[in-house]
Amino acid sequence: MSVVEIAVTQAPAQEVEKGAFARLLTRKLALFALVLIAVIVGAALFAPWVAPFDPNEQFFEGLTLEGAPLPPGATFWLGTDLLGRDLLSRLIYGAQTSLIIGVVANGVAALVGASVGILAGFFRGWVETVLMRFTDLMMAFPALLLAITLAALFRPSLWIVAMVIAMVNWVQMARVVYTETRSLSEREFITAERSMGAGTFRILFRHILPHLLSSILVFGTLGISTTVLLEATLSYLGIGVQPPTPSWGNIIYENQTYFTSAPWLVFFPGLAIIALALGFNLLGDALREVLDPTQKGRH
Amino acid sequence: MSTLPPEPAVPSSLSERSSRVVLGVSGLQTAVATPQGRKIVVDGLSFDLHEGETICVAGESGSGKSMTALSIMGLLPEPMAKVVGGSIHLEGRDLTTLPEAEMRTIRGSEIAMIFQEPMTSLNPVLTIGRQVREAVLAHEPLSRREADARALEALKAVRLSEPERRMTQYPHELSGGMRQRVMIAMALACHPKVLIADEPTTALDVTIQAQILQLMRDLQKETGTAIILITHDMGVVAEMADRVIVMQHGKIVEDNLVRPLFAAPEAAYTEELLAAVPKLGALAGVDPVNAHAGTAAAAKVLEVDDLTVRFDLRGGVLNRVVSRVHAVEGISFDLHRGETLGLVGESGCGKSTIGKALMNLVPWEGSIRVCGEHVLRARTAAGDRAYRRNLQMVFQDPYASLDPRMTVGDLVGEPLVIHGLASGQELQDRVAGLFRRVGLTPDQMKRHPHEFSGGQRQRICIARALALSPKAIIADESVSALDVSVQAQVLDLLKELQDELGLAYLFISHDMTVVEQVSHRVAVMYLGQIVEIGTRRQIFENPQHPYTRRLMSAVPIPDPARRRAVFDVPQGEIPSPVVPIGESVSRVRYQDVGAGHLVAVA
Amino acid sequence: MGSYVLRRALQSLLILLGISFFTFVLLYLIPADPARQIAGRSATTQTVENIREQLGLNLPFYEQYFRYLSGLVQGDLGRSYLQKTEVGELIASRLPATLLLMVGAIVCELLIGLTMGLVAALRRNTPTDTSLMVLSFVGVSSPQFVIGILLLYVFAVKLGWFPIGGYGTFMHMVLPSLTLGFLGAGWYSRMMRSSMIDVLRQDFIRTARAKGLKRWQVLFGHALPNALLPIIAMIGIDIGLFMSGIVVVESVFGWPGIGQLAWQAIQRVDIPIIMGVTLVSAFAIVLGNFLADLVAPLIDPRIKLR
Amino acid sequence: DDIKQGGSMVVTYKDDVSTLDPAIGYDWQNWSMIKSLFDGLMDYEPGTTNLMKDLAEDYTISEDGTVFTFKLREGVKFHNGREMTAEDVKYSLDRVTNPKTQSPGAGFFGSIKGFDAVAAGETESLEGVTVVDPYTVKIELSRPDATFLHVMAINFSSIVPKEEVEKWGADFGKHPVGTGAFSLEDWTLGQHLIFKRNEAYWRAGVPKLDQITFEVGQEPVVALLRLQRGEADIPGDGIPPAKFLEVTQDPQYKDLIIEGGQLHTGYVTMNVKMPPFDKLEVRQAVNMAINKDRVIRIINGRAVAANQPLPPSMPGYDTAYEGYKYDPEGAKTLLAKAGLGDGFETELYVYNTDPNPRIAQSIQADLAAIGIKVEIKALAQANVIAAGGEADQAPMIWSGGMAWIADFPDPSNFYGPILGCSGAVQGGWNWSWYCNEDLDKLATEADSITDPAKKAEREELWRKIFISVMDDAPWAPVFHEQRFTMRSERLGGPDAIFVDPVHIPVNYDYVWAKDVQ
Ligand SMILES: Nc1ncnc2c1ncn2[C@@H]1O[C@H](COP(=O)(O)OP(=O)(O)OP(=O)(O)O)[C@@H](O)[C@H]1O
Ligand SMILES: Nc1ncnc2c1ncn2[C@@H]1O[C@H](COP(=O)(O)OP(=O)(O)OP(=O)(O)O)[C@@H](O)[C@H]1O
Ligand SMILES: [Mg+2]
Ligand SMILES: [Mg+2]
Repeated sequence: MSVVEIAVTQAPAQEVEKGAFARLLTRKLALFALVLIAVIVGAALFAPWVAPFDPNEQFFEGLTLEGAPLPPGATFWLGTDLLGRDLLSRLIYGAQTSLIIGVVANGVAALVGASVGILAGFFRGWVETVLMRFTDLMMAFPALLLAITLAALFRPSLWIVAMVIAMVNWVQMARVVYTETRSLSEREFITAERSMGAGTFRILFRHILPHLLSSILVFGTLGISTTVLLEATLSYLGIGVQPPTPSWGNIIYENQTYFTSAPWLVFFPGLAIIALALGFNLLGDALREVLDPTQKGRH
Repeated sequence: MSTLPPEPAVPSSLSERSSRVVLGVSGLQTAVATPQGRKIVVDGLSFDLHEGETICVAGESGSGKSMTALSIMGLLPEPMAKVVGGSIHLEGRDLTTLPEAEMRTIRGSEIAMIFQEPMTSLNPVLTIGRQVREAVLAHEPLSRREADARALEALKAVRLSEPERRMTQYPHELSGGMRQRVMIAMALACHPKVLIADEPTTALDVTIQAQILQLMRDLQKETGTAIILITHDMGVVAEMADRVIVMQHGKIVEDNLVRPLFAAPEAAYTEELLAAVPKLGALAGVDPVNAHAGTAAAAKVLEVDDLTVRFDLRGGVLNRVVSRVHAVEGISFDLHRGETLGLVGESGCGKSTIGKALMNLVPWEGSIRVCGEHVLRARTAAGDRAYRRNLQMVFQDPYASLDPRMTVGDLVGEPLVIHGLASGQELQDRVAGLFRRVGLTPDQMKRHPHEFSGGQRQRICIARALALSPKAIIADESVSALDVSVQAQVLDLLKELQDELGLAYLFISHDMTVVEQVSHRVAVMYLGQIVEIGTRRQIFENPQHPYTRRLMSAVPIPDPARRRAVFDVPQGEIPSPVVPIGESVSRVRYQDVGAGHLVAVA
Repeated sequence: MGSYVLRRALQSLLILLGISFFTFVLLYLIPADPARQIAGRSATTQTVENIREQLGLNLPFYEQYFRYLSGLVQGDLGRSYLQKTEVGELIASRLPATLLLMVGAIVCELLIGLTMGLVAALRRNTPTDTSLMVLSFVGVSSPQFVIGILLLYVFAVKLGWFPIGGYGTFMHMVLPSLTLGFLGAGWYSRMMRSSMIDVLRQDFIRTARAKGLKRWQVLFGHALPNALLPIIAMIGIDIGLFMSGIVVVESVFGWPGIGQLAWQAIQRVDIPIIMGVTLVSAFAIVLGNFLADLVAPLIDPRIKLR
Repeated sequence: DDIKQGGSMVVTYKDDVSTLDPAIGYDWQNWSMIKSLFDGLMDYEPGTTNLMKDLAEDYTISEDGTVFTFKLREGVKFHNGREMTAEDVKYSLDRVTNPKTQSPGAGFFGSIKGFDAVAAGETESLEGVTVVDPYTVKIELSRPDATFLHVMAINFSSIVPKEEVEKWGADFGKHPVGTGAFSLEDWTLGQHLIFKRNEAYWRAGVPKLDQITFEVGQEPVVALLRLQRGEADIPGDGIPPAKFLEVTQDPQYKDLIIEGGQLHTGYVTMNVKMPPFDKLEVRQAVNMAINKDRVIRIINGRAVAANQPLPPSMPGYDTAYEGYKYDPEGAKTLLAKAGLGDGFETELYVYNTDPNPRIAQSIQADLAAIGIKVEIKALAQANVIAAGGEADQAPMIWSGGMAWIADFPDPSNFYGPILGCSGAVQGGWNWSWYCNEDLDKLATEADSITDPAKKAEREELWRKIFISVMDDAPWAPVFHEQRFTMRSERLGGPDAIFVDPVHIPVNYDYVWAKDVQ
């Protein structure tokens, strides 16, 4: 959604952008992606109105007499979970958490990672040493242990998870961006920019960054899935959203061992995560294609 | 499925030559996709290429020459560009409809091509040796060792110094001309039936150019190769062509044998083109004038003293530095306001490196002063900016030096934005103005670099350098890809700016006639050192150093009547600037042969 | 180059020191009493006190840390609190399995991921491309536990092609490697696709084709080396990801690796094991990235090591 | 008796076996393994909680119940071939109480004379243990202890050979040598352990199997798959919840699943030192609010509802007691009485492995119904235990996963550490911090009744203690877990030994293989 807004507000200012956005809208996959994202964001925002049931209500009729959850059916469209709660409602409410983690926290991580990588790759010297060794340190840092300690020391909250994720998840992005920047900054057109007296930031953001876009996009969107799942692990260790608050990740996590007997409990939340990540990826991909100079034009 | 190849659809139009038609192009139409829709860039092109024949294609920059070549090779950048009409017949097969798998067997072995831009056309991460070897292996069942030998031979044939070492180097470690020679070596390695050479010698000095042209002739004699030579150098056309095709706006305006064409051009455009051809010695006896020489401001814009640039070469298991390229060795010269210093010299002798050192892009030693201010290697951002405002460079390889993701309008406007000189509408207007001045139209501003022809990109780079109105410009082979009429136009522009603003140029070029035309003073370089420096008249009318003399004599003359049967090709060991670690090169000493005309003594 | 390696080695040592310090701090802060853990539920306060003293847990923080460090310098990783075994021995007995799995997984993800990415790039914007993309998202979005069990169920239980977990032969390695590899393949395929698309339209690809090279030669000889750079960086990263993701796969497949050891140790606050495993995996990660940095200039000669 | 010896079986476990040193091993996984490798003076009849003599051929107890004289069996050999003597008994007891050994079970021996001196490190020899002759050992207690024979039956009192302990030092746990029915053949860290039949075992006809392989590191779900395919024989961790309904409802496995009780209670502790749980009404309200039947349903009915701390098979269990009935309305009234009609917020700590967080959520929902807003803190085991050991950390803890399984089948074991004043200290296991001096006195009194004839009297005393505890309601007992084990078709043996209440999970010594019959 934010992507859409940015594009819209910038449209009048820059003609090219407008063209790009207009072209974006002509792509079927991009439209599909926008719809996917809109649906998920809508679900998150309007959960109380959209969800058929209270997500935390443990229905008496939500379990069989032996205590097994119900498969998808007429009352509970997507079935119930192991406590007899309505899965659909839980998924709808869970969208909030998952969006905050997958989009916001992951977004911050991506931003941090890209910045660190690009700075280290471009400046070399001590900047490189400090930043990249710090990245190594963070990568090797026992994140789970950190989570456990935080969990035991602080009141669990979504924001701690978001923070932990933002703290540990930027390193991969930093590594890849760093390696690519190292190569890019030796390219001749960057040399040419330098010879014109272009400032560092101009070179970095106007000339190097666009070339990194595809890698950033790949990592950013795949990061959605991994962070949503990571959130589940962290909740499990006690620092994230705590039961009964649903999140897609923790629904999967709670139920994964049951997936041979109650596959819907893993399948639907899995689908939701894929839809979210795919939505952003398709959109990003379409955006990239639209912005790709070699792909514009028609016969 | 007949076993006999069918007769070419289009019979030969020129019947004086009785030999076989190897390549028949008829009604070729090639289109590119643009946001506005399809645009035809090659329009109804027809010609026949006979065995052993050389056709030179000349014409306006951007007239579709490269597109034609790519169409024949089946290497258009699909799906953005494609052949939309006509046929191309190679020995009975229509290449426009041939499946890719079969096309592959034809490329390299039957038709080979030398691309216009050598930097971007070589794979940056593979060694030269590998890239040449591969060309051989693709079509001949040789062992790796044999292929290596062949590759080495090919590199020797194009007179690359230290070919063994070059085999292990990467493209970015070679000079522009060297890369071009690698391209040539790759194309020639398999003795193709048809060779398409797109501006193959633009980055070569005239002596090596002569060598390459000789190589092509030899090949033709031995194997009957037919050659399509795309060039704007009318001297080369006169030397090489059997027939000449002149193109403009995607169409053939004239197709004629070389002598009649030079003697009595039919098309008005041809006439215009020939008229614009500069001739060596045309300015003999005329003193160059510097409009700013008299003013007090005739200060030195550039003072270079004892400039030295060396590159480390690594090798061995430990990847230690084993030897050094003494690319630039103790160069000193000054450049005054309103003056053009022509810098000529053998390919790979360090000309571009001087430029890069002046721009502080490679590590260097010595002293450089721009407008009296010392350039320091360790610099502050602000000081850096100021000196770069005064000094700009046009890089030798225009395509590689343009950010492919930006529109050319933005690229040209970039320096103005960087130095905060213009913005908004003013910026647009100034960029549009620059476009017009280099012969481009402002409506092209929204396009990206890959949508332009080689010559057009070169002009974009010039426009970019001019944007800042610096005090001095280093122009590295900046007009080499321009057809003579556009070239003349650009040179006029440069001259005009010089007269108006007192711009100084360090004009690096291989084209001696152009150098003669624009330079006030000329420096001749050889193996990283200046061997002769003096005023234009001193150098051109009284060349002293043997290398200078050789250069002069190798310049092709744009008159088919005076075509040389054999080129004067230097023999023996090719000198190299690579020196093992610990050794140093001996510096030349200069002798003043009169009025500041310095010549190196051995 | 030589000096670069030396410099990096020193820096790596510092990183390891830093990691050991931070981990120690975390373990110190964590509200769980190792002495209590060892003593068990029926122990008297006296017993707990004894244990605490013997392990030096009553010492001030810095002293505990220096004790640990001085042991470390002598190659002594300490003894597990609960297992009473030398941590070095515990790790040594499990490290080979983890390394083996890692190699298997990297091979799998490279094979699967790069192929998928390559095909997707070549069939750009076709249904093939889209389905491969969905597949790669399934890969990264599916919990490893689920994938592991699924593979196990289908290929081991139902089809009987592979053993149901265990360790020893090549056949044992296939399913766990695939499980780990499937996740990584998702990453690699997306990465590969995007860098391939960028590379394939470069001019030098045209040159390669002009030489008449076969399609695979162009792809693997010319395009791939240029697209490989980000992939190399990822292999370094992967080692880090494995270290955290390996727990689940190891337990599903009964793989005697370091992940399970670490997990159990964390649950029980067995500090020497946690420290040991953290250091070993940190070493692997640091080494992986170091190698990636060393290899990068070989892949792209324009990069210089400084 | 007509059962042939021979064959082997495979037992799988998720966690690694930590140690096989009987002085140290204290988790339910190595508990039974150690029992098969070592013997003590006393043991229990297979499949029951009835004490029987083991290495002690006979014993006598003095009138006042403070002197135990054990007569040892002759000719019992350690796995290394040496004969076990009274010296070894003394050595073993000295060793386990020596603080250097760091035995978690040292506390069990507190009643032996001279224990305090050893525990304080003043001496290395227990004054109360004396070797009378090579086959007789005398143990004097400082106070009467009714549980002492049970203590002699727990793993910590296993007899170990001095020379082996000294040879291996700290690594004895990896190279155990005892007198047990099996000896350790091979231990590949992280992979498997192989037990081999002790040919020279003194008890005739035991063990039945030639070999047992313990495979570790196996996910329970996968272990079950392997069992179904005949690759494993016993899932050491039991039937995983995720598979429970699947296998129990499958007629194919009907005969292979064995159900048994265990000495277990799952309960919620309420910290009586933390408001508002310092109010009796509040604690009672919680007891009444929990819908135990629903909780049991969530775990697929693998338990019976609990209303008191003691499990039903424990002596002292009060069958007549009805406890607090499920009554949300009544609970609300009680809350209102306590001045908390609007409810309150609190935290429930829980160990983070399935099904505990789920059970906690069920309880959470129940409490929410009476206005108590509970935040669940699902943490690693060590963290929950640590929180419970602080006076002001955890208002409520769900005991599942760490719950009390008796060390020996005696009610006293359910009181002291978890409900008595001695446990209500920092780092202790009395997480409700309930300390009732009067009850403590009664408990001491009960434990001093050593005369077997007065068994019923003692039981009655304990019954009273536990019901009194329930009146104060520091706990909300929720259920007693039933044990469900599965065995492969190949294995034979009385059902009871597969759910042995003491040899948890299985009494390996008495299992036999059908395929060698
Ligand atoms: N992708 C594209 N989109 C739009 N126009 C294009 C594209 N590619 C090439 N052109 C245009 O096609 C024309 C023919 O280009 P071509 O490269 O064949 O010129 P050329 O004759 O080789 O010129 P030069 O001598 O300067 O190299 C040029 O005007 C160029 O601007
Ligand atoms: N990065 C580099 N590493 C190693 N050697 C280099 C590097 N750059 C240039 N050289 C070498 O320096 C020498 C001079 O190169 P330079 O590009 O200055 O030549 P040039 O005079 O511009 O030639 P041309 O006319 O062919 O462009 C050549 O021998 C080249 O191989
Ligand atoms: Mg061209
Ligand atoms: Mg050059």
